Amino acid sequence: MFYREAGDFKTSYRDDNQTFPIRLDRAGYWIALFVAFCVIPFFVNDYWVNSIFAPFFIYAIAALGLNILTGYAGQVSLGTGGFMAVGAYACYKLMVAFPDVSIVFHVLIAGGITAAVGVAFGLPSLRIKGFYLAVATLAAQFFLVWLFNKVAWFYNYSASGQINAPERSVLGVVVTGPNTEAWAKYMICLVFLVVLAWVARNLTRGMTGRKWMGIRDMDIAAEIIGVNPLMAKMSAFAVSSFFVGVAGALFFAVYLGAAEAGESFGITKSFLVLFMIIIGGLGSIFGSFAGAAFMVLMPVILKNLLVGTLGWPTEIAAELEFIIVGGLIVIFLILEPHGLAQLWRLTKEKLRLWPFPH
Amino acid sequence: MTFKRVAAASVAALMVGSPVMADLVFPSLSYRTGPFAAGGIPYADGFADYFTMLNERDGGIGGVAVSVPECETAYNTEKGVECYESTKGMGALAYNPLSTGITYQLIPKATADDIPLYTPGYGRTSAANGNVFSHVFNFPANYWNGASAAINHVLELNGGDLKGKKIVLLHFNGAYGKEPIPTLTKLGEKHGYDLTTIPIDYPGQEQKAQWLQIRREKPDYVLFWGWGVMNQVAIQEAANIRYPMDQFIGVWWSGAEHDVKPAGDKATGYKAMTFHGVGSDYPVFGDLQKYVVDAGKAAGDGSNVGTVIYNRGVYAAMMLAEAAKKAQEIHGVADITSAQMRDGLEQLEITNARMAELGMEGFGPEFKVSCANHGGPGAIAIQQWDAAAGKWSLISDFGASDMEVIQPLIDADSAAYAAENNIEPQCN
Amino acid sequence: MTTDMNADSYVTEDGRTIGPVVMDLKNITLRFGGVVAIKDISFNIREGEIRAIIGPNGAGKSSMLNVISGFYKPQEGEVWFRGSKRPQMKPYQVAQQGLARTFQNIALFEGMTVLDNIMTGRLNKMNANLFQQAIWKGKAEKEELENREACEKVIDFLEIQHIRKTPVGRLPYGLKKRVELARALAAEPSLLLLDEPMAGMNVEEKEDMSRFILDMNDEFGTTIALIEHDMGVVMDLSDRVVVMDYGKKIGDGTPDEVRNNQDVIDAYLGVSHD
Amino acid sequence: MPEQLLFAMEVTLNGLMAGVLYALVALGFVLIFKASGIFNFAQGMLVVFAAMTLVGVQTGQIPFAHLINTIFGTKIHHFGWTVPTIIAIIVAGAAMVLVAWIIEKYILQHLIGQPDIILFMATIGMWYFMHGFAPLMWGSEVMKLDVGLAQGINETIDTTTYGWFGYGFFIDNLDIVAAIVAALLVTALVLFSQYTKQGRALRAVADDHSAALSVGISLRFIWVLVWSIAGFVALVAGIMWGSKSGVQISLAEVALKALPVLMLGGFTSIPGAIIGGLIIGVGEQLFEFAIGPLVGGATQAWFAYVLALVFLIFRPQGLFGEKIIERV
Repeated sequence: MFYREAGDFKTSYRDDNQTFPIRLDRAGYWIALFVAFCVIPFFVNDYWVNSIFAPFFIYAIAALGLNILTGYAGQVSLGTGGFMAVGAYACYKLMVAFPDVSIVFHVLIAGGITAAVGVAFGLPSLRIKGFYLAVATLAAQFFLVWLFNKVAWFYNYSASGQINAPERSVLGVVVTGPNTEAWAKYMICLVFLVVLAWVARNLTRGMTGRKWMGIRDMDIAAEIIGVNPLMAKMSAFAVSSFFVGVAGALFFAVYLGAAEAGESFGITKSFLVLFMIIIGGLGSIFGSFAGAAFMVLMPVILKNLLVGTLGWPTEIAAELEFIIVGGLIVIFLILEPHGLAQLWRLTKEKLRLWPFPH
Repeated sequence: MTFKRVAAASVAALMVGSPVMADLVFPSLSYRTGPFAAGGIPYADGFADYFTMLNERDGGIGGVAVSVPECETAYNTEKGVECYESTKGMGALAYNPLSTGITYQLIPKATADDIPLYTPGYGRTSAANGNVFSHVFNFPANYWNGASAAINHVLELNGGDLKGKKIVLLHFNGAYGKEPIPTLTKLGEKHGYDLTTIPIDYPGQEQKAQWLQIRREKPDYVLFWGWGVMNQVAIQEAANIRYPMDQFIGVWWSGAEHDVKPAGDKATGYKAMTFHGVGSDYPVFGDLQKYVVDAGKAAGDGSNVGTVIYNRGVYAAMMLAEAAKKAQEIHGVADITSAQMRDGLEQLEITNARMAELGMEGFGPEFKVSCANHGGPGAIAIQQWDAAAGKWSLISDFGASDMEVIQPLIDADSAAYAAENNIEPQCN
Repeated sequence: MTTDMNADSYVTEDGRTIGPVVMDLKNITLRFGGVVAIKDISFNIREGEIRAIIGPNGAGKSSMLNVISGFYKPQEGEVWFRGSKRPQMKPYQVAQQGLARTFQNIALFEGMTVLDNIMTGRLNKMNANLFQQAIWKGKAEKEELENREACEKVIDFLEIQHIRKTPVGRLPYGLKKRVELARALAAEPSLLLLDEPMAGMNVEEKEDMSRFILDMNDEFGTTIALIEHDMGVVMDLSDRVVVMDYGKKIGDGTPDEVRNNQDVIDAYLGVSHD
Repeated sequence: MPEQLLFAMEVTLNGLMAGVLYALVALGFVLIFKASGIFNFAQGMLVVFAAMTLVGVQTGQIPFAHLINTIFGTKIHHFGWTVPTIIAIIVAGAAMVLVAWIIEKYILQHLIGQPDIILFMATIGMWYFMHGFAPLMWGSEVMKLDVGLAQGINETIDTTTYGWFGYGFFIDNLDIVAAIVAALLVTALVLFSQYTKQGRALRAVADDHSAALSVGISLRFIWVLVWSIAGFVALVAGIMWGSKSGVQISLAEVALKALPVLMLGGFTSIPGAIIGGLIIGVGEQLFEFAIGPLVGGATQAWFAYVLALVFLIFRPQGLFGEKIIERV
């Protein structure tokens, strides 16, 4: 009744093309942005930022990146962890080598370097398709982690091979290192996320996005109607890896402050991000957010519920967490196979008709 | 409407609800699940049981009860961050993060929050330099002490001469496993042995290539830095190629009962380093049994009491308890803060007399922590496994390690950290 | 202007102008391993005409279309386009030259909306770079709106306004065929290839489709080459017809000429080949 | 004979043996993929669950003891008996059939007709579920698995080769057992699928789902059957791997080693899985032997994937996959 589009007429193609064509959605979007930028920063503390917001924002960036490659362009990747490692180590080397340059540039350049590496490992996608492509990206995953472990130059020859983020600031506000205020950490992650989500939305609604989806839905037909598969696939790998590289850089520099290739960027990370986009919804910006939120928040909520509120022993709670997350995945699938994003869409469609469902 | 209730409960659950307690809080970042659970469970049990015993027997430390909130990390760094943040507000006095990854990322953070980290026998080795790492303590021993102690043991077996001997370091291919390489290389230059390093990648389920190489090269000794399933497989493979077990020496994280038991009788003779006593033949275990296990207050089922890793948990808890006592002494308050706790750790002194009072005579070495030296004496003993008896026994005393070689390495690594992070030396 | 069909350009009975040869296929032979799909076939397509390729099942019609659109590379023969020999090209390069096509088994992008599918037809008209698209300002947005307008014309023309925002996967068969046609048409092709545009349709849908084809040709002057089974439709629609059988050309000419060609009659009536 | 050549031969032989173990894990994937088009991400967890159940039953452990103790404040651990190995294996096998039945009834049946990716997601859910369920049922400690298989160097081969070359080859007895078991298992599977009614039904389903349904084959039965067989294969793999390392949750990681094997051998071919496993096994051992020391070792971490990648660039459909013909 309140959520509807009737009467909301569009008089130009520009209006019709906008991201949230329904007025109420648009309002919700602006309110969410307002709350995120102008309300939450005044209330966050270390716990909320370090346990919830920072990982959620950073994983959302990585999920957006992987969703561009897998959800939009249809190229399966199990190399996300490895590409995040490229971003993290590139960022570390840049931070140490050019301490006077702003960390924002370091993160962006780290993304660019990751994009180049992503393109190199994406080349086999021209010949190998579908699930078999996963092996190319797995090769990237394991090789990159091995490389960062093996070549001491990457971690500046420190005894243990760990990298540590030195203190850096943006506009005079410290954003990395131990003296970062909670709100500063929150804001830098949020700004990167919002800007990148906006970029992802622009790319996926324009011609680039259509080329990617064309390749995904039917690559031969796409080529015959004029999509250059090399350009389309490589641009998908480049953009996706850029996002993932930025996520890796933030993950290391802002969120953890220290990292080691094998432990922080192992194969489990690749699977985790893949699960996020699958559960959230392939080929959906909202799905990337929903999936990241689900995988980051669910364990925290369950832990606090089971251990904090119910007082269960930690190991039983940890095991139940797995059982509940697994069970929820299966239940969601049976209810709505196309991920949380589709579930959300269907709910909205129902809402549009409410209270007159017929 | 049930959904609404669940949602409301979830939101409530997100806000950490535990009240701030007036106890002495020592959070236990444990891992009772995940790939390394077998080692995490007894440690967490020992850590908790010792504090429970203090509460039951002595009414806490200096009259203040101790609470040990447990938080499951599954050996995962990100979960460790969540655990740190969620327990910090409870007034945590010190953290024992029990994972290299979590330690590394907590070092700057805990320092900024003015909460000490206690990382006995793990974490960042160069944190022994208190000048740079003001809030990190890793006494009584670190990995470089371990490497040196192993070489000392080997030296002893060979009458002090290792010229031309072949030594292999078989190690986990990651931060932790690479720690001993610089020390062993330096010691090799000093003593004239050949060092070969053979890495094993996580998880280490498959080590055929590594052991074939060892079989071909016939090293005189194999030193081993492994963790998790890697340990069981390595000991099994060593038995398979019939490598002499008494020439196979693991670090303390590769020397627990569950590491050797799957290999059965063939594991007899396997050696491991340790920085604390083995078995339950100390008076303190009587008290643990009486006040904790028999009273039904044990963290686990009581079956782990006296195992290697359980004892390590007890030892770590004892150190923190002693440091808390010291802090109470220094500052003259019972309800200490984390900053005062740090002072307690820095001025901690463990004497044999005190160990005897604690019912732990001979359980660990005597030492004194100082502002510059947070690493303790680096005294390490060797333990050996007897499968028939099903137990470890110490075959040497807690011997000192070669600080002449180790100290410059510690200074260099900590200096690099200090330079990267603009840290002023704290002790002048 | 003349009505002589052999001239450079002429005017048909219904008043349309047929221009010079656009596409000339010379002695095309295509083999798959040992199987010869197309054997030494030559024919041409002239500007503005509707050219049909017919033949029984397995005659090699679709292969011929795939050769024209660059998907198959013939072992022998030459393809001439607008007076010059076409070098080895990838299919997308052929599309850039102004060829568009539909497919026998609909090849729409099922995960996208009708509008997005049609917009893909205009991908060669849009050249904002990645960065411009990323920030959605200036050229990218301008192009998007201009081309949207062009697509809306095609949508109006094919009467599919109501399904604009519907994901293609949810559409019935007949509409999918029409959307595919819209996508090809949106490219404003200089040569449009239609692979069995009416297969599987009922009479009503066929009539609609025939009307669209004729209107396209008439209103936009689009050159069309089509494959079709329904002889009646083909004879009514096309200006000239090529007949194929077993990979060989057995007839070429106006519908009337072909209808009276003995080889064609044999092929369709199934005279034994001995 | 030069020493290096002897070493290389020994490494190759051991690589073959390691390959058999990889193939055993890959086999479980292939069976399910062939019959239902599902890439079963949870196969590694099936291995863990099967092996844990075997040891738990064998040693008389009480399932969910920890949970029960927590809720009821009891102190129970063991029934106080041990079960003969063979019976424990049968019980564990039966448990895997039960698991297959549960998966079919509560998950797959509700997802019939969904795209492959959805079914793949469902197996991710299963992976999570079992990751919690298996230790909840049997605990997180390392469980010692002993079903009486021989382990350690094979004396006969050692002395024989010593007699021939003056250098005794090392072959692990457990590997020899694994090779024999794998051979028996594959033979049994082939015989089963060729000569039994159910086996023929299985092949029919693998060939064409809807055609098989139309001649009256019950898809539900086939799915339970194939998941049961995959569960049994997982049990065998669990016994082989677990004998070496004890049973613990990280056993699930062996599934990762099966991925390059599958890529190489093709997802649908049983001989592909075997030969793929052997190639990967030999390839990575030889590479580590020859090149490893030059680049710092531990190349097994990535070599299998790079090898599979190189193969795929030349044969995108895998060694035994059907050639992909592109048409429009």
